[in-house]
Amino acid sequence: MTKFTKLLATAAVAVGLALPAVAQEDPFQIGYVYVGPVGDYGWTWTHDQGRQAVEAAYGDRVETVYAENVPEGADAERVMTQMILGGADMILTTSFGYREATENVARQFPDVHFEHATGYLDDNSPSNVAVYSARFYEGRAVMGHIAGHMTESNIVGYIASYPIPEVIRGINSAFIHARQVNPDVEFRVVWAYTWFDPAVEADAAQALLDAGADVILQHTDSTAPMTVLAAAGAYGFGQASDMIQFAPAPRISSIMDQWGDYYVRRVGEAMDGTWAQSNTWEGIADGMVGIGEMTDAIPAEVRASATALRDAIAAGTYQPFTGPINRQDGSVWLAAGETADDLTLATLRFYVEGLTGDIPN
Amino acid sequence: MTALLSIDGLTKAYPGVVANASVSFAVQPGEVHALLGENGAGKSTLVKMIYGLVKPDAGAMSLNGAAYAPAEPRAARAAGVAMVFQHFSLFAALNVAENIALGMENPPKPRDLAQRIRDVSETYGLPLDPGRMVGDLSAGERQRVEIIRCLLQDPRLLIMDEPTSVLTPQEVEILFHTLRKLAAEGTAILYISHKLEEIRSLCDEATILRLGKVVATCTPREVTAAHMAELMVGKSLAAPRRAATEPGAVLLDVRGLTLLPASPFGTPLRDVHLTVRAGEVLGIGGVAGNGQDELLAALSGEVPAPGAVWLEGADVGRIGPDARRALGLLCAPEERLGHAAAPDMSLTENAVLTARRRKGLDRGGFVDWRGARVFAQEVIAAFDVRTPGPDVAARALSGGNLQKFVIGREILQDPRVLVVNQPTWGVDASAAADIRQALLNLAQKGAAVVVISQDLDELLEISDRFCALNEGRLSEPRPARGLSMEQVGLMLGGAHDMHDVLPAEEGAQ
Amino acid sequence: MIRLIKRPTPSRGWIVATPVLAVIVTMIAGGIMFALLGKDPFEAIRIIFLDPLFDDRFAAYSRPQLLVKAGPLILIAIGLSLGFRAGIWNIGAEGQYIIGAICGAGFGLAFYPSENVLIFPGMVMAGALGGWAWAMIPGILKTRFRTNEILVSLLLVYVAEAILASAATNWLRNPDGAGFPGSRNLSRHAGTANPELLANTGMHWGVVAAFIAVIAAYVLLNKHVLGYQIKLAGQAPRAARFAGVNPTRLVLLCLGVSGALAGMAGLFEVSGPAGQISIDFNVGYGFTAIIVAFLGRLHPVGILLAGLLMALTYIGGELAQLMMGIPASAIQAFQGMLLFFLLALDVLSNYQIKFGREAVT
Amino acid sequence: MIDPITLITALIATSTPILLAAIGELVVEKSGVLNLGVEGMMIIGAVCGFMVAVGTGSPWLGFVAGMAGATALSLVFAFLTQVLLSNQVATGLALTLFGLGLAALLGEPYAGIIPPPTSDVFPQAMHAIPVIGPILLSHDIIIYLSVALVAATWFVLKHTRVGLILRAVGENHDAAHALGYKVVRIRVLAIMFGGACAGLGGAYLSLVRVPSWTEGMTVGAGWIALAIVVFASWKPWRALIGAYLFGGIAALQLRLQAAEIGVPVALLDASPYLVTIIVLVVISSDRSRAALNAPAALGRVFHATS
Repeated sequence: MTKFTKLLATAAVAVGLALPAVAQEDPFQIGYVYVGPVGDYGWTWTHDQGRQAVEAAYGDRVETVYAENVPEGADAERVMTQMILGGADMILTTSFGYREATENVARQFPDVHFEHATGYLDDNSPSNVAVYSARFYEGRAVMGHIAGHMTESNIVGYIASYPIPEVIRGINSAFIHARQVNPDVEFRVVWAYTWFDPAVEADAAQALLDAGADVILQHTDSTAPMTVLAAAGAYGFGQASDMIQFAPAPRISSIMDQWGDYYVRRVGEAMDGTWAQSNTWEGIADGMVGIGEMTDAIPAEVRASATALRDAIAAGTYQPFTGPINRQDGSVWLAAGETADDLTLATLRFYVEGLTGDIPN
Repeated sequence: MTALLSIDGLTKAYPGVVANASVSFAVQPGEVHALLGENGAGKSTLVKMIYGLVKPDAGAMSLNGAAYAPAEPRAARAAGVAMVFQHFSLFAALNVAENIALGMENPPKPRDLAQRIRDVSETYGLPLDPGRMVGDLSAGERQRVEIIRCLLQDPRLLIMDEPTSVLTPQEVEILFHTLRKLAAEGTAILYISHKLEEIRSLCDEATILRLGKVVATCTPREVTAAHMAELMVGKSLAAPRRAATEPGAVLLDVRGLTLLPASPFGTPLRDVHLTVRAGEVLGIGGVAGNGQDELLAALSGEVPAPGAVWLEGADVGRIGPDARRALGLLCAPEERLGHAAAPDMSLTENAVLTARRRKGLDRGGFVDWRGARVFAQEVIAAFDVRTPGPDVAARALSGGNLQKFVIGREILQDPRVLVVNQPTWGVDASAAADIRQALLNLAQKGAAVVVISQDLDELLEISDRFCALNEGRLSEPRPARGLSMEQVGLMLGGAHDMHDVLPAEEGAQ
Repeated sequence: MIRLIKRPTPSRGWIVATPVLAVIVTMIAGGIMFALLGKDPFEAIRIIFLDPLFDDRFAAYSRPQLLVKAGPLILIAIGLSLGFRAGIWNIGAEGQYIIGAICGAGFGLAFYPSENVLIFPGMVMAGALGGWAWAMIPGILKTRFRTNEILVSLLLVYVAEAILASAATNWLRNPDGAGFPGSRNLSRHAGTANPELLANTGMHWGVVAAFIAVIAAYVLLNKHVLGYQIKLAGQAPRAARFAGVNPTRLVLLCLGVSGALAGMAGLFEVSGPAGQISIDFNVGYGFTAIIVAFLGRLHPVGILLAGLLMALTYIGGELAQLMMGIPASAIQAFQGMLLFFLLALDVLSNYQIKFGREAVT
Repeated sequence: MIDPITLITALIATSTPILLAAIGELVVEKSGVLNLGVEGMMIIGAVCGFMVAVGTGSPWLGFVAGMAGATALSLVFAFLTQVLLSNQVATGLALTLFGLGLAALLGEPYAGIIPPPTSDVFPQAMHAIPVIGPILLSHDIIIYLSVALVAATWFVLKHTRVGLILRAVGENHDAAHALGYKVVRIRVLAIMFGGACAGLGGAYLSLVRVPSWTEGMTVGAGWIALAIVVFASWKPWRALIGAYLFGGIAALQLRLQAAEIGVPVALLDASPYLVTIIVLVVISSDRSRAALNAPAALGRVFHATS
């Protein structure tokens, strides 16, 4: 079943041999595996901010290394192994596509802690792997709320990457909350089939504008749509980071990935021996999802209601997926007052009622 | 009178060869001066130095009494030296006017240039449409492009490198008219050739080169061709001979071969019929570009010709080259490097190229390299191919030696029918004689031999019957013995599109 | 002035010496680049070229990993080299690699959860067939309509990527994968796994296939009529036709073989090191293999060595990232330099270099 | 449902970086050289343009710097292939690899910055003119320049001596050499022109189209440019049509998605490539002309023996 079974022994010997030579005050070493470049100003950049937060928090007690642009698959496995052979005590893999590689390597090195972002655990997952992700849909609910208010054409555009639960969840959440404040609002979704391609994303934004949208949400990583919006005088939202350079217009707010607190916490637990396998899904309440500055372009009362929505979510008094919500085909999904459980949300693959397009099949 | 061009002690060496060793001679204004020599005698290197393409290692030139050392062709042209190349330096995908403009320093506007081309071509009897794509022109027409390109520059010295090899006898006459007219106007002409009768009729003086050295000078009209040949070759040559044989059964029968060209610039074949009997040599004459390559490709099987090619009573038109070889139909194309042989492959590898089936050089799909090497050595020995051995790349051989290897490779396979295109092109005289003799010997042993050539003397010397290929049509064959050059010329289509200039009777076909 | 004089035959001495010289020159130039980046050039060069082979901590793991990384490159490059020798330009091996992986994985998953021992060989066949079929598209378009095969094979890469995304998010998606994109893990299921053949090495059937391909290509090119015809067609197309080589058949054969080998490489990766079909499963092997093929001078043994050298720079480059914080982009530029020098110095084997004006010899 | 005017307006902007790179490569290939390093030169142009535009505050200097940077990179290719006679295919691929790496390295400090804006040529009011306004008058100068460049390239290649010499060199380098033309020098100049065009296309991407710098931002545009050249049968105006067709389908498929018509997205996503292949098949099955346009010496190594 497992590969590298005997490598385990070899590596253990190697580590064992290396140990006596290592000084007592050996810093705790953490390896980050990034799917993109740290300079992408998006997904990978936010994780690297988290890495820097760890360094700031623990100073000399930790040492971090990272590898960027690591392809998913065999290369990731090798990078992780080399990190561990080089002395890493904890590995963080920051893309869903590293799941198989992370679990494979984790089996070889049971003493090393692994944290895998946006993944999931199943019966076979080794006990030294934890997964974590953010409830981005909470942030999308706030964005949807603002978008519903701000649109004058009643058409909101949405640049989506791939038809996966994470993205579908975001579309649903944004749509539900846009409809809540604007019963006439419609969404137009364009699938870019890429996480990152500035030119395609810009084209998609333009296509949505031409289709009548005046507010656009994006679930892709580049800043290119923002520029198109700026030229057209339309509104958009920052993705992953605050995209401060695009304020005041077209950026009217943003959804921010904030991993620092989580990383600091988990590294601390690993260092003092309290680390345990976990499946973390945190949102606005824990600060993993941040809502960026709401700019003056948003009317004060909308800012207030959006802030209230954010605070309600943070306080746990409101769950964005609370019934009554029907599926796109009209069948009942959540009865009045019922909230969606995490498993349903994690595997969501349908649109809610009111969304008009099809999920690519 | 000072010489127009005087050359003094020019020397040029390449690794392993001395191309020119202290060559000196002079050309007077208005003189047609022949530069005579075998292939490899150093003629081409010499004119390249005059034209600024190659720098001499030693020696000096002067033009009109002033020192002349062109750094590049541009400088040569500026000084009034123009050159018509043996292998035309033309661009197939460009039109006539564009090709001509490329050879001029300051070409006039396109419209003016077109008019000047028409003017010059009329003045000198060389009709040419400036708008036509050069790739669509016949070889003779291409040469006119080169000549007109030179004439437009009003050259004082015109260099012509083997200009008649692509012309019909009538076209040669017209060219000579043009050249004499130019000479009368004071232009000097440096005329390179190894065709002695032409030189005797055209040239005022001749300088003869052998192995890079000037071995003699003469006035061609005052000496015999045989004398010049001896000076050129350094020995006397025997004419090929064979015992008379009675032709046997028909081996190759081509029936109504019609073929569209494979390339955009090719010539279509139109209803070609021919039969060749055992023991017979059929000569096919014609100016380059009249369908020779296409005919060879159809016979070799490179291009399928269903129902049109019959070998010993069987239709072989559909099968490929390898299968035709197995049945005994062998071919040797004109282009040695790149068609008959792969330049970068060794002679052993090139032996496998055509001899694999008949010589059994593969077993179960695997090449028998030892056997191939033995066969290559056989060819080398039997045909006196000068080479260090069978492991040498084909491109390292001289043209003549490679041609001997190619012809030998086919002959040693005992063909029933052998088709050769230009068997002695660019081959020195003694090697050419050997090749011709080998072809005759093959026929004598009972094979049918088809020789396609532009060298009419050669065809009349070795053929039993002669026919002409003209714009893709093949004339009725005639017995070769007793045919006059005039008759042959008419069979070749006379002077292509020049009937208005030099009216010739139609009807040879 | 530099003048080049073509050698009558390539110099055997220089053929061996140029790669060594190129590596040394690259070390110098790359060292300068690393120094400009503020890194210790000697350490960087040592880490890239020597540590994967000799360092106590890494070598035991990295050495076999060289083969794992080089395996698909070599396998694809061998196929491409046949076509390149014959003057047939398949630039789209990446697409054939993807389609091969999808077909092979699809075949294996169709029988899930059977563990029949015949499934894996069937997957290899299906992968080869998939790659073959994908390469036949440019092949048939070229032979039927004379369409440029460079262009078609390249454009088909993008089409294959769209199919891959669709497969990973839809029809090959793991039904037990909680809706996440990606197929079932092939490497962890006995019926579909491309197993590790030698313990501790990570060596799988793909590496074996690469070696078989090297040997087979060597025999084909040097002993077999077909190999002779391929070389002939590339060096002298007219002579090849004269020798009886059918150009249509040769085009289809060369494209087919390279496609099948690329497809097989894809299958071996997806069922072994990568483990599953995912959206970004392809990592550019198909393009890198083109470089490997040329670096190896289209010679099977050369390709073997070139593939290993490329793999070394990848693995050593990762180590340099981890241990010295050299950015991934610097490693990429360094690889580019290595290629430049290898290509530039190649001139020494085919030409004599003379300085100064023409001189009599 | 889909507004043709906005579609056309959008496709022009979408296509311009590809068009610029393609027209440069067209000239390179006309001279008989195959440079597969367009992607690398584009991204170097993107980063150099961005750095200088941000540093000086002038997008115009940025465009110039983009051209200069990519030209410098193209000289590496020129030196390797024309002086050291290296294999053009492999050298081009290496150029792409090197360019991508070097650009990422140079651009590292520039992530997340907005470059100075590039102004439109005509005042905003004129954009409002129906039909003509958005399609013809709403663009920045580089777009007009790109069309002018196509026209100029066509004119130069077809009607000038420089163009004639360039075509001659690409057609038959030995004959051109025999006539005394400096084959290597002409090709190096053509390669530099190709580099400058690719660099301008890249700078347009990072300064206008996106505009910001991110590693790997060309994402295959250079490859598409190469495809466009073959598609265009080496004719400048056809390159314009090809680039606009490709950009047009890319823009159209996104609009079809936005209009929620029921075509599978994966198919739409692949449609620009599929349509290009289909059109190409139709063009190339015309037997007579296709072979004539390809420069006969394309990709062949020139080595003067005399």
